[in-house]
Amino acid sequence: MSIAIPSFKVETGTRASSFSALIGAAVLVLAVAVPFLVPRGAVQDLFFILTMLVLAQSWNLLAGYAGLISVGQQVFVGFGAYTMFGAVILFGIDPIVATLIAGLFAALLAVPTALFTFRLYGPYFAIGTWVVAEVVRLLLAQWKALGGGTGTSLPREATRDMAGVGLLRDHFGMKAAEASDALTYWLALVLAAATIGLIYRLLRSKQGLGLAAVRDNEQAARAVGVDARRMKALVYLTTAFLTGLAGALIYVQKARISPDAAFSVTDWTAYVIFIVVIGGIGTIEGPIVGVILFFLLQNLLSDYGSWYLLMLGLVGILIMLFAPRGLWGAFSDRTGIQLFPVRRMLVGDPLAHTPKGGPHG
Amino acid sequence: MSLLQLECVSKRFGALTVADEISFSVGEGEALGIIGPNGAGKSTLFNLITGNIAADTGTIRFGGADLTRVPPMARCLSGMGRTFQIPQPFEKLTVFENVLVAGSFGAQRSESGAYVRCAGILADTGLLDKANVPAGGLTLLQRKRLELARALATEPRLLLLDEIAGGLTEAECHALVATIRAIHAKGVAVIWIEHVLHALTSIVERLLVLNFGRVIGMGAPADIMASRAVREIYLGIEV
Amino acid sequence: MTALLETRGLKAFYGDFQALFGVDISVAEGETIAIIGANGAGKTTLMRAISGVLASDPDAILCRGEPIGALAAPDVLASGIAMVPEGRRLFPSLTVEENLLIGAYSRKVGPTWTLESVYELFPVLRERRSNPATALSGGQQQMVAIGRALLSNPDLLLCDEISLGLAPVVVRDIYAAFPRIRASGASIVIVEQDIGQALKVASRVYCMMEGRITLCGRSSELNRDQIHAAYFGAERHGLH
Amino acid sequence: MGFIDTIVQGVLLGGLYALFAAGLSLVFGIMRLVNLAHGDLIVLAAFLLLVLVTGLGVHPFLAAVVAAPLMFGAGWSLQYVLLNRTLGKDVLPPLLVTFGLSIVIQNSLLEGFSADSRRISAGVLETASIGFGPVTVGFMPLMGFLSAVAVIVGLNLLIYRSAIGRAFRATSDDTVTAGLMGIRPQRIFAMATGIAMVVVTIAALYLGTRANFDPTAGPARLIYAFEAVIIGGLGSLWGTLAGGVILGVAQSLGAAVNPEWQILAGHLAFLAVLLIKPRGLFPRAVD
Amino acid sequence: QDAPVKLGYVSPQTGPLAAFGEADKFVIEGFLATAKARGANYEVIVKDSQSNPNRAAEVAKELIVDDEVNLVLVASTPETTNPVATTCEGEGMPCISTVAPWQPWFIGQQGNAADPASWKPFDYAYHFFWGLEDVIAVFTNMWSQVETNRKVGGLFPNDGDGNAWGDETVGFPPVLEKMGYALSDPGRYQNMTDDFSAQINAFKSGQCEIITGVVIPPDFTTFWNQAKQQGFVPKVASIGKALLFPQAVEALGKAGHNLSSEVWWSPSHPFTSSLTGETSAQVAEAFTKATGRPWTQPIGFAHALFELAVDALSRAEDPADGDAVAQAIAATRLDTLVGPIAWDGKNLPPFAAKNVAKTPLVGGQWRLKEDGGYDLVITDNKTAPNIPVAGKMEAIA
Ligand SMILES: Nc1ncnc2c1ncn2[C@@H]1O[C@H](COP(=O)(O)OP(=O)(O)OP(=O)(O)O)[C@@H](O)[C@H]1O
Ligand SMILES: Nc1ncnc2c1ncn2[C@@H]1O[C@H](COP(=O)(O)OP(=O)(O)OP(=O)(O)O)[C@@H](O)[C@H]1O
Ligand SMILES: CC(C)C[C@H](N)C(=O)O
Ligand SMILES: [Mg+2]
Ligand SMILES: [Mg+2]
Repeated sequence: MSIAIPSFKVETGTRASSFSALIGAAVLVLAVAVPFLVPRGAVQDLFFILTMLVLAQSWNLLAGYAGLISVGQQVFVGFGAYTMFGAVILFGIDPIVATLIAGLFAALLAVPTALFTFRLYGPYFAIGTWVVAEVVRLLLAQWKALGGGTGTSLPREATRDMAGVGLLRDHFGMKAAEASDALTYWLALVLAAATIGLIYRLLRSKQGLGLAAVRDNEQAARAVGVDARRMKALVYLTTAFLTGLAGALIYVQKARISPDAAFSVTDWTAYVIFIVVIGGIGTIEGPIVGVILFFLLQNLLSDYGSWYLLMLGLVGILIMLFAPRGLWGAFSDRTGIQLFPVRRMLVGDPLAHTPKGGPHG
Repeated sequence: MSLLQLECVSKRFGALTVADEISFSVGEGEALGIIGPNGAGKSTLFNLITGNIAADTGTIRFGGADLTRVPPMARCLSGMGRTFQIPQPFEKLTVFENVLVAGSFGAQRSESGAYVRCAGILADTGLLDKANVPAGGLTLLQRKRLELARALATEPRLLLLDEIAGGLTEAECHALVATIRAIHAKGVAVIWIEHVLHALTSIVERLLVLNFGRVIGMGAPADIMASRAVREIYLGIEV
Repeated sequence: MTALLETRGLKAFYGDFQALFGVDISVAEGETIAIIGANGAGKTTLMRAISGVLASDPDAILCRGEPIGALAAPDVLASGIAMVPEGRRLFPSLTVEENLLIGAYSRKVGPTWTLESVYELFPVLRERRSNPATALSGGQQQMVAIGRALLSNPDLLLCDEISLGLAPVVVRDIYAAFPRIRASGASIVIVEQDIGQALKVASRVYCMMEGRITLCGRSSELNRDQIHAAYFGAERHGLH
Repeated sequence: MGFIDTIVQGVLLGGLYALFAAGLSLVFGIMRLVNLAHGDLIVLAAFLLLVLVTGLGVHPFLAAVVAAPLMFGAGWSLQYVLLNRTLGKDVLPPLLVTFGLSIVIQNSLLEGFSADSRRISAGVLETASIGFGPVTVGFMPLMGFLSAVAVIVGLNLLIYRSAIGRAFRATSDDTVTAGLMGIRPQRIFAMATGIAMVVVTIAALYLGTRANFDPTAGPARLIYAFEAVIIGGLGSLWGTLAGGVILGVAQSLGAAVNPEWQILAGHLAFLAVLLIKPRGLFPRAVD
Repeated sequence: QDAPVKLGYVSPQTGPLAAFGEADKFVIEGFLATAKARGANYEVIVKDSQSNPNRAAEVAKELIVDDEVNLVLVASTPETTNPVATTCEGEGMPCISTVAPWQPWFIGQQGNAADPASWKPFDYAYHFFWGLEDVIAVFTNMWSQVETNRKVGGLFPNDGDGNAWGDETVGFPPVLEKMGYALSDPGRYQNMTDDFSAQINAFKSGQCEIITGVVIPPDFTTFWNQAKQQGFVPKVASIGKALLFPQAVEALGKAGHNLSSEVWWSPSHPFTSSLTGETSAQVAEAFTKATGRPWTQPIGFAHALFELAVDALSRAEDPADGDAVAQAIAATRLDTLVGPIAWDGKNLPPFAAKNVAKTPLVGGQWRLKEDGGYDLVITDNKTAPNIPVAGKMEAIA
């Protein structure tokens, strides 16, 4: 009965993707040079974009690929940031090293929270994660050494003497504040690039395939031997780590922390969800598009105070109603273009035609 | 020794008993057919065997081990492959990827190590020309074939098929029977729920009849089909 | 005379998938017809299209000559067409009586059918009136589903596979209620897998295959071979 | 005595939380809609009351009577025009749209009323109290609790004893079949949100007279409301009242130990309930 | 014409602390008019902290990075002053700050507040106001005028002020204990809380006849109403922050009578402006005339901020050089509307000597007027005898 198996191979790249790899490399090179080219305000803006992008990619990995809709990601931002502050203020550790420690601590925190929240489903999970974040916030608000409810600031020396700042000051004649902006910006750039790289690699691996299966249909995934629980836990820990790193980095740059700000559900989860969903959930491109739109809106409208947020809310509602798969989703559906293809294409002799494919997920 | 053995397995949904002290066994390489009216509990029985539904009472043994409390994933890895009556494709993945998930996770291979087998299975199940199409775009018939392809890709010792022949043309049905016969011939045990009786009886050695969650008959197909109960309850033919 | 219900070249789609390819049927006032066909032939789809659950062309469905194809389900009900859906679809969080009363939610004037008369038709339901609907046996649930549809006082009752999964004796009970329903003035369309049963209650039969009508005729004039051919395609084997 | 007083004050506070939560519970129970703007809608209603009280010079209770139909209309239209379009299998669209709505409401209020904190003056009732043996109970908190019970009883009567309530439950079970029965799900949903907004108005009355509110006070209320709903089990109204009371008592017990523990204790009670019963105290059979 | 000298100004103009920012517009308009009359070219960029410390830090950064101001002025509560001062310090931007007791300002900005050995002075941030030692003295002086059981209930929130006022070493507890008062302090609560039952309960069972604390204005209304509801009425209530403003007291209806508060500026303060030469009474009158509202305490301090800014910038070698401006500030010797100001370390511990300058403090009580309005009557001046008293302390009925 067996039909002779045709000669074939499996491909994941597309022409657009090799093109985008080139563009990506160029953008990266340009991005590295940014602190020398633009004023400080712009560097800070770009820093903001990059860190939001990391948060958005992480949440997207969690919700878009593992189906875990968390509204409590601020817990990792806040915990990471507080870990960093604690390490710097109480132990005199360099902020950059402290940021790495913060990532690890955030991942550690994810273990007990996962034990609890993974018992919950759907809306229970979402609210459960939020409450966990509130609990951690309230506990940290009791930590008087770090300013309790009011919060505290990073000692001036900490950011001023941060590894590398002196170097920049001496070689490029930057002021200390300028140098630390440039430094945090580069770190954010590395983190964003690494996050996208890591997620892209994960998605192209066997684990990524399993993850996509779990998201599409958990029951069927289990039935074909995918360990859905382990898969989700892996993703949850990874996002906690990335989110914690980003959180710590954000607060190295802000240099001031308070529980309300560090655990803000609006800033670190709601806006992030907004970015992901507007850009297109379940794609790597989506959060990138989303964060750029978010930033543009912010810059266009930031002089209008609350009008800006009002517009943001309206744009979110409109996009959800008229392009429920997000801007990138709508674009990709129409053109078939994907910059980060993860689809395994079976190509070979009997399969001369390449069907048009939507984005992965 | 029997490959799969159920002892007094029961399951209730509230007041509804969907499996009522079911006991039977399937030997290594055997083929068993299951028939019964709609809602008799056939699909539920599959879900009990594969662990998608936990049994209230009774034990389920597979390959000598007690799997009653083991999750579906582990049952798959120990050699059970199943299809869902209502197909459950991974809609956003392509057909090839759907099979690849089963072929790499279920069969415990590396991803690239599963490519050849998975492509072969697509060819066998007539899905090769749809390999790169997202599974969400398949028709019902194609979805059912994909169910079969995915189950096969896990390299099962026991294949559980839930109504895969409905709606096929004569020629398609023949091809399907040939495929299943070939799998069976390789020593894979098969349990097949099917309303298309001529297809079913051309393969299975025994038939089990379910009604209201209870086993009301078990034996050679010819005997079962001739029995009064089956003619009355199932075939709706006046006797 | 215009038919009570008529479909003309009715097509139906699930997304890109076409399930009906130009179906023409008609039901006269007071008539009972049956629709038979294999699994997946499109019977349920036809019922869903008529009752307004699936969208179709405005002019593809006519009720007393009026186009109703574009109407939503509640408006179709308002024009006198009620459905007993496949699989009963009772409301699990409502009791038996509440399920019945839901049928009267937007009833037409002139209550031919009341809670009382439904209980008379299916006395067993009166005893179980305050049970959750899902606690009933399949046959009893089917009675609730029929009673629920009747309480809207329909001119046309669509019954999709009402004997599905029921023991023969229960099926007999349910079909025994048909003369009473007809006597109330309603026309009936039944979708039935059991050909014997279908031929017994209906005056005319349509047979469907793969989204098309393949056979149509008076029950008394059709023979088994014709039906088998229409059912499975000419080259197929029948069941025995 | 201190202990009894603590419990009594906690129960009364719980009544307020139950009021916050009742509308959310209703909306979730009927259409599985997780409304992230619920807290902001309460605050919006409080501002509406404030405007009526200061503009017309009427008593807050009277203002609530005027505001309730306005809020009903707002809720009805909101659901009919906007939220109905987001309902479906996917949980994200309603989540995102209601979040967007929350931002829109908050910032419109900021534009209109600035970030200042406000309060609705209930005149002498504000400080009026009633003595029950050793405990003295404020009139307004007591009214708040009684209103919560009345709202829950009323909603239960509506849902379990009326034709529209049957339609609510039927639609909630199965919209397609409900449509076959002549029910228009879109309107039923709009009606449900309208009713929820009436409850929101009552909640706003007690929120605004008890303490201060400002345009950004919504999310903090939202989390209590969610907790109350989830402790009770999604869709169970009595459960929601129980959830509110558990939350209120936990908070006041926590505060009695140390005010730092007030809010934390409520959250911990919530987590403890979910740890033991992941689907709340009175879950319903099908979700 | 030269480019204008740019002053950044941050204060809470909206939010729960909005009352503090109420006079800003009046003061700034007055300042710009005066400056213009004198031929000086000043631009004031005003930012609203919305009573939110994080927003305060953000707007400070905007002032420095985007607006490139020459000097940052900041006022009202540690929630506003601290983030702004810290940001300026980090950016090397001179900053003058006020309307926050100096302990929460200075200690609150230290990385590790618990470890005095680690505290460091600032290079760019300068503050003028009174300290906890002053308010404690004022409050206890007022209490000693009334017959009480010396049992005190404390309301200290978990914020910059609350943590400092309630602190076991620098705050109220040690001093009150030494003076023979029994303090019942249930613990730090969150601002904007809905429920004060626990505190009321604790005060009842502690039989407190005196209430003190540092409460944001909206919270005190909630507390006081709930206290009434639950039948708790102390003889004295001396509350920081919340009772500075007539609106807050009026919001309590008749229940505001005889509540007491610290007074850091009033029309009867015997000082004059170095900018305009007006007396305190004249400034207060001008405010009421311009806005139709009663005078409030922040008017004087907001005004003094601009006096100091002009003084320092005119003495600085180069107003665009942060270090030069900071140096000029440090060297200030100026008689302002709120009293003489010099960063000379007088009456201060050594660690705060460089960055803090103190102003005088007295105590007052709100008295219900015939027309339903309230007057703030100075009832104790032991701490600053040059400021006249206008009445004696009375117990709350
Ligand atoms: N999760 C569930 N909860 C409640 N009832 C269920 C559940 N799953 C199945 N049932 C009920 O159990 C009964 C048996 O269902 P099952 O799907 O096993 O029937 P079946 O024999 O496979 O029928 P068919 O031939 O139509 O596929 C039906 O009445 C069904 O409604
Ligand atoms: N929701 C749906 N989405 C996509 N395809 C559907 C859907 N429902 C039915 N179909 C397809 O439409 C075709 C007709 O189905 P329909 O349910 O009308 O058949 P039927 O004649 O009622 O069959 P049965 O006897 O099984 O009830 C089938 O091929 C079926 O797979
Ligand atoms: C602004 C305030 C913090 C100043 C001080 N607490 C006072 O009551 O006056
Ligand atoms: Mg089945
Ligand atoms: Mg059907």
